This record gives sequence, C-alpha cells and structure tokens, in this order.
Amino acid sequence: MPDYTENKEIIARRIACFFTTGDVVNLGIGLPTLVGNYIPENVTIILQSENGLIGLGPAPAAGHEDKDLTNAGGKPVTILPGGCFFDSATSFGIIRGGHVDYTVLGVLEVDQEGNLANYKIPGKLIPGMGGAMDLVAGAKHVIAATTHFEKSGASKLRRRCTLPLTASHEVDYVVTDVGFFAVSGHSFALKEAFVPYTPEWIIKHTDADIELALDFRIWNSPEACR
Amino acid sequence: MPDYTENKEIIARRIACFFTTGDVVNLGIGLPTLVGNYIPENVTIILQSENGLIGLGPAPAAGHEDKDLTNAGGKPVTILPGGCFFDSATSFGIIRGGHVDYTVLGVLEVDQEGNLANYKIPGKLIPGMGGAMDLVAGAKHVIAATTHFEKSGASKLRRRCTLPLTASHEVDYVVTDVGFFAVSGHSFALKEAFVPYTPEWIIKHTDADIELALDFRIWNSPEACR
Amino acid sequence: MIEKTVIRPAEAARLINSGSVVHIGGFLGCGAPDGIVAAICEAGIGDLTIVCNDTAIYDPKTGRTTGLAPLILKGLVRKVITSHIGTNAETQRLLCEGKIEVELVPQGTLAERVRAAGYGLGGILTPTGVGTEVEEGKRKFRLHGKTYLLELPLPGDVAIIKAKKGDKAGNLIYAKTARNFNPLMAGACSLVIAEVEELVDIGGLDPDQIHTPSIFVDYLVVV
Amino acid sequence: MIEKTVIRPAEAARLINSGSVVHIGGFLGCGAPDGIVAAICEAGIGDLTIVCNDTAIYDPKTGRTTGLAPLILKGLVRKVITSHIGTNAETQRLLCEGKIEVELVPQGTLAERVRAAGYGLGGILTPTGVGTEVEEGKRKFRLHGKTYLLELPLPGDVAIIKAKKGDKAGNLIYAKTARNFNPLMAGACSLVIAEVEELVDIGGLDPDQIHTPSIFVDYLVVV
Repeated sequence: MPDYTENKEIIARRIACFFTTGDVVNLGIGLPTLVGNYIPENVTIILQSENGLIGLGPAPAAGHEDKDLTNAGGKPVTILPGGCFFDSATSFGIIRGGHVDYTVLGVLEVDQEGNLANYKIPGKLIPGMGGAMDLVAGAKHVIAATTHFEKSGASKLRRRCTLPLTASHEVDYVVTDVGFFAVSGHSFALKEAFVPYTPEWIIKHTDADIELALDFRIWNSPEACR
Repeated sequence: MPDYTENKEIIARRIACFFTTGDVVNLGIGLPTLVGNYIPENVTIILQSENGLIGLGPAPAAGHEDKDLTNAGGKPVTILPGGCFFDSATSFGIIRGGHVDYTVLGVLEVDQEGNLANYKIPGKLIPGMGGAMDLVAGAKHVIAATTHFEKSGASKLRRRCTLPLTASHEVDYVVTDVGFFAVSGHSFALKEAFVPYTPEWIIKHTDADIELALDFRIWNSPEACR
Repeated sequence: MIEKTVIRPAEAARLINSGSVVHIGGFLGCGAPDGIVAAICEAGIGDLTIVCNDTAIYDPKTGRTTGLAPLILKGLVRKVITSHIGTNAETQRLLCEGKIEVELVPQGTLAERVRAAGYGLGGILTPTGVGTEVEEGKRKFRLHGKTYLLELPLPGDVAIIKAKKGDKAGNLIYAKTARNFNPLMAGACSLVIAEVEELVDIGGLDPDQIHTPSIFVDYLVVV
Repeated sequence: MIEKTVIRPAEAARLINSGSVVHIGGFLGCGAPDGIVAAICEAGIGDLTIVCNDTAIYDPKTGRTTGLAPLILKGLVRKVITSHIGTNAETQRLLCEGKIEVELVPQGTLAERVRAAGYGLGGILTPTGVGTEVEEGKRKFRLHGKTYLLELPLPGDVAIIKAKKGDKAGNLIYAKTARNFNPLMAGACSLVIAEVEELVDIGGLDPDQIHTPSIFVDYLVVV
C-alpha cells in the first residue's frame, strides 16, 4: 500500500463543486450520498431519488420518520417544498430520458475507456444493479466516486475492468481521494491532483494510462469551489 | 334500394344487450354513442372515453358544462362517482392492454374476414383514425355498428373492404339495422335477423358470404335483452 | 426548489423559432394552451411542424375555433403529425390542395412515441396498425404469436402545454380530461412552456398529486 | 360504479396458486403489501416466481424483515425477477446454494417491462444494459447512432399491491415513495389484490388524483 490515507470526505467535497443551481442530481447509496453535505451555500441543486421523488431533503429528526417516505437505500428521508412523487416507470423515464444532469455512483472498478463495474462479483457478491445501469446509461453526466485504492492496495482505476460491467463507455468523470479524472477516450486525463498528492505519485500508483489534462491544476480542498 | 327503412335505434338497442355488469366499454362517436341510452336497468357497465376518463356519465344540464370535461368527440360530459381521469398514454395503455371489454365503432365498410375501414376515403375525406386503430387492436371484443346500407343502396358488409383498413381481422361482431352477425373466419355468421327482415332477405341484399349461425334466431327489438 | 420565470404569452411566442417542431397539448382544444397559441398567431411564427392529438375544431359555418386551429387557419403550419384532422375543415382543405403535410398516427401510438422521446426509449412495439397503411415502411416483429410494429420516438423543439394549477417551481396539475397529452408533451421537448390558470407558491401543491414534475418545465405563463 | 369485494388477507392468499407468477409492489419494503405477504407465508403457498423491484430487507443479525422477505425466508420462492437482492442476505445465500433462481433486470427496464405487459406493448427498446451481461440473448438495434436492447413484457398471474387509500370501486391512491412499482404491477396481472390502509365510499376520492383506476383492481384487503 502506498503512502496514502483513505479520505472519503475530500471525494464528496470535490464532487459537490461540480454543480450549478438548477442541476438535477442523483446520488447513489453510500459514498455518493455524502456529496449532499458539501453543496456550496450559493448553489441550489435538485436531488432525484430513483425510488420515486424529486426534491429529496435531509433525514428526518428522530421520531419523525415516515414509513412511506424513504430513499433508494430504504432509509427515512424528507421531501423539500416543491418536490413531488411519482411511480418507478416515471422515475426511470426521467433518468433514461436525460432529465438528470448528474449521477454520482460508487465503484468496484472503473477503467480508462469509461467502463464501470459496481454491481456484481461473480460467485462472491451479487447485490444486483438496482437502478445503476439506467442511471449510467441515461444521465447527462456520470461521475464515479471512489477511494483510489482497494484495501489490498490495488487501484480501483484500471486499464480494463475485470468484473461484469454496469455500463460500457458511459463514465465521464472519476473523483477519488487523490485526484479528479476525466475519461478522454482511451486514457484517464488527470484534471486535478488533490493536495498532498502529485501527478507523478498518482501516475505511479495507478494501474491505468493517465495523461495530464491541458487544464490540469492542483486542488486544495479547504479552498471553496471555484 | 331494397324495401328497407334506416333504423339506428335498433342497432343501439341490440348492442346494449351485449353487456354484463362490470364490463368496461368504449363507445365511438356518432351511432355507437346511442348505445348508452339503452343499457338494461339491471346492468351496470363502465364507460371508458379514450381522451382520458373512466366512468363517463350523461351530458350535463345546460349551463353546467365544464370546459375541462369533454368526451372524445369534444362534447361536454360528466363523470360518475368512482370515475377517474388519466393521461393519453395511460388511456391507450388501458385500451391496448385488453382492459376494455368491448369497443363499439362506426363503419365505412366491414368485410367477412373481420376487416374494418372507417377512417379514410382517399382523395375525398381523411378525418384520420384518432383512437380507432388502437381500440380495434386492443379491446377484447370489437363490435362494428352500422346501418346495413349506404345511401346508394350498397351494403356496408362486404366480401373485401376496398377502403384503407382501420384494422385487419379484428372485428368480432357486426350489428346493423337488419341483423346481428359474427365474423367466423371467412364469412359472416348471421346470428339474428331483426324483425321484419328474414335471413333470405338479408342474404339476398348483402354483398358478402353469409351463413346462418347454429344458434340463429329471430330478434324482435321490443322484447327486452335476453 | 428553484423558481421558474413567469412570462407573458408574447414572450413565450418569441422563444419559438420559425421552422420548429412544436408539441401542443390538448384534445379537440380541451386542455390546449390557448393564450400561447394566440400569441404565436399574433407573432406570425411560421413553417411549424406541429405534433398534437388533433388539429382541434374549426367550423367554417360559425367561424368557431378551438386549440391550435388558429395556427392552421393562419397558414403557419407546414406539417402536422396527428391522429385526427376531421374536426378542422381547414386542415382537410389545405391537405387536398397540397398546402399542408399530414402524417396520421394512431392516437395510442402517438402517445407512446411522444412518451418514448421524453423517457429515453429507442422505440416501442405496438400491435396497432398491423395490416393497415400505418405499417408501411416500418419493421414488423412476430413475438409470442402476435405481430407488432416498431414505432420510433417523436421528440420536439418546444412543447406548449396547459395546466389548471402550477407552482412557481413548475410543478403542474391538470384538470379532468384537459390532462390528455399535456404531461407527455412536457417530457419530449427541450423547451417547455406551460400555461396555467392558477399559480401558487412553492409548497402550495400536494407532492402526491403533481402530474408533471417541475424539472420538465422551463417557463410559466399565467392566463 | 361497481363495488369490489373486500376480503381478509387469508382469503387473498387462497386466491393464489402454488407455482404462480406473483408481482409484488414495494421498494425495499416501502409500499409493500405486508398483510397479504404474511397470509401467503401462513398458508405456505410455494413454488412462486416473484417479480418485484428487490427482495426487500432481511438482516440476519437482528432478524428484521421488510416487504416480501418472509416469502424468501420461508422457502416459498422458486425464482425472483428483480433488480436488487443486496439487502436480503437470505436471497444471496439461497442463490449461492443453487436453491433459488435470480434473474437480474435493471430497475428502469423492469418498470418498462411490467408496464408493457399491462399496456399491450410487444416490447420496448432501451439503451440500458448495452455492453453488459444484460444484453446477452437479446436483440440489439442501432437507431439514430445509438444502440438499444429489445426488452419484452413481463406479465404475471397475480399482483399484490399496497395503497394508502382506496375506494370501494377499487380506485387507489398511493402515499409518497410507497407508490413505486405498485401502479405498474396492477396493470400486468390478470388478478389484482390491493391492500389499503383506508377504504372510503365510492365518490370519496378526487377523480383527478387517483393513481390506479378501479378497473385494474379485483379484490380489496383493508389493513
């Protein structure tokens, strides 16, 4: 394992800077959900939850849970004023129809061709794709959110996914706890290295082809979104 | 023209006898609409209107029209208690999905193979099919309702339709003002002759192959539905 | 939730370019955006392709019109994709004179094609139209003993729709049979302008009862 | 309007045959017909094929279950057609032991396949699953530069669904995210049993606000 400390917060902080007011965003279960905590104050996004709502609000106060109001992870949530509910066909119509601007998903593997694997480890763990395949195929922009390394030390960014794919050539951006990458056809374009990691360090410890983006920069998370 | 007097009422009266309580029925514009006036008192059917409602009621009293509540002909209607409204995709989902038991449609031509033409006379009159093609393809039972003869004296029941078809092999029953016919593959099966017409008279004046149904009978409209 | 811009009908008309594909809600005029239609007529935006259930009502004897009929009468429509033109004598006349193009689509197929455009489907298989002129040029499939036609999505540039109530975020509730194609049109077009009779503040509508979610709507017109 | 028969959960269970294809509403148990599920377990109706968004929640540590999970735990399910089994450890275990068959379907595709079954479509074309295992054995189409899979309807024998409110005619209104697959399941099955929390007289629901029209529903269960 390289000299690295897992940092999910920085991933969520960086992704929260992607959005502009009015964007419709779907945040997957787990790490992607954290993104909601870091949206800049001057930006208002609209959260879609694939189990059938627009205008997802924060978790309810203890004792105020509503059994009929949950998120896609089955957890109690609230709805903001101006939100609305709909059935699953409408929900995925919204998703497939390109009416969701960003989907943020967790990752088992993501590769430099934009392939994503996150729903199945054959013979070991088969949770199923849930809504992920539709989200990745339908959303305007797909952001893969993941720690850079597995527990074993292997990078989750790959040359080629080995697990069954959730989607083929659909990932636009990958944000890890060391940097922000764009998928540019056949390699990862490193757009930002997160302090204290350097491009050289990232390239050395990632099992994929990485090029520096033309607009590459260093990103220091305590600074606000720019 | 044979010795015959056009009688739309008897057509509507006979068709009204098809239904049993709970049947979902769509009545087309014009002649089929009259059927609603003759439903037996002990039978409750549910009228579907393809512009988006179930539970179609009678026309409103003068001065009580609602601009937002019309039938598929654009005429003011009412909704019965327990009825509901829906959009056009749902309305035709209901129709195409076989959730309508009977559709009753008007006719330009209907032939002994169950083909129906009622939406277009090329170069002369092209109203369009509206919902008719979906209704004929989707409803469980298709009843063609028509006077037996055109103004010219030609029978509207044909060996083969000459006009563009609304649907191919979908008509189950034809009710005219001289009799009730089932489509039995390649000929019309005369199931009832309406007093005063005889099977011989009907066969003689119809330009199609007609056989007597095994359960053929004489039907005298003043008698109630049996 | 973000507020949508409320504009006047004349401003709505200016958002529409000549030559656009315009989806219009309404069924024989019931549930049609009459205010925006009048403004388009006023502005004279032409060469339009209209997608609508029907070309509404025009009775030459009384001069009465409903829905989009004034667009036809003013000669602003190059083509209509619709299920029915039988209640608008002018559409019929222009068709016979070769001055308008009419693509007739069965009503249920029209609904699904518009829905497919909004919902990211590449097409749907329907039994409607098999064995008729509607099947011409279309792929046919035989599945489980039944024949189906492949019908393709029908997207548009602008949707003009009509609702009973809206909130300032753009959520819409339709009344009775005025719902018809309105929610479908909202999904299928990149620009959506909704005419509402009553506009309420955000939070003023029950979220279980909203027929069209706010995210489909770009501008609101209050009539 | 005709009144539907109101039955007890045990009577509902007796309407379901072993070996049936049963569509069940709910999303991780939210909006699931818990009363009817319990009655099916009680009656021990087995060899079922279940169509549902997921196999709900079973936590082996606490023993907590939601939705249809008890059917899985009791071994009544031969096959599930679903988008997700990750929150039910027992489905996972039975799958690894070869004791249950699992057909994984992307959630949006599942919704459209069930809808297609209810709405008389022969199939739909979706981009979802292209380039993944989901495309195996399916026809692919290239239209307007994009690739789609042909997905087929998914009909069932019985739908058991859950609504917040119903009227005696069978009209249903769902609450919040408990709507999910319930209205879709109602269309796709020849027998539909709806569990409602509150039953009102005919005329007691606003006809603009009904999510599932009465004609889809055969029996009502009040819990």
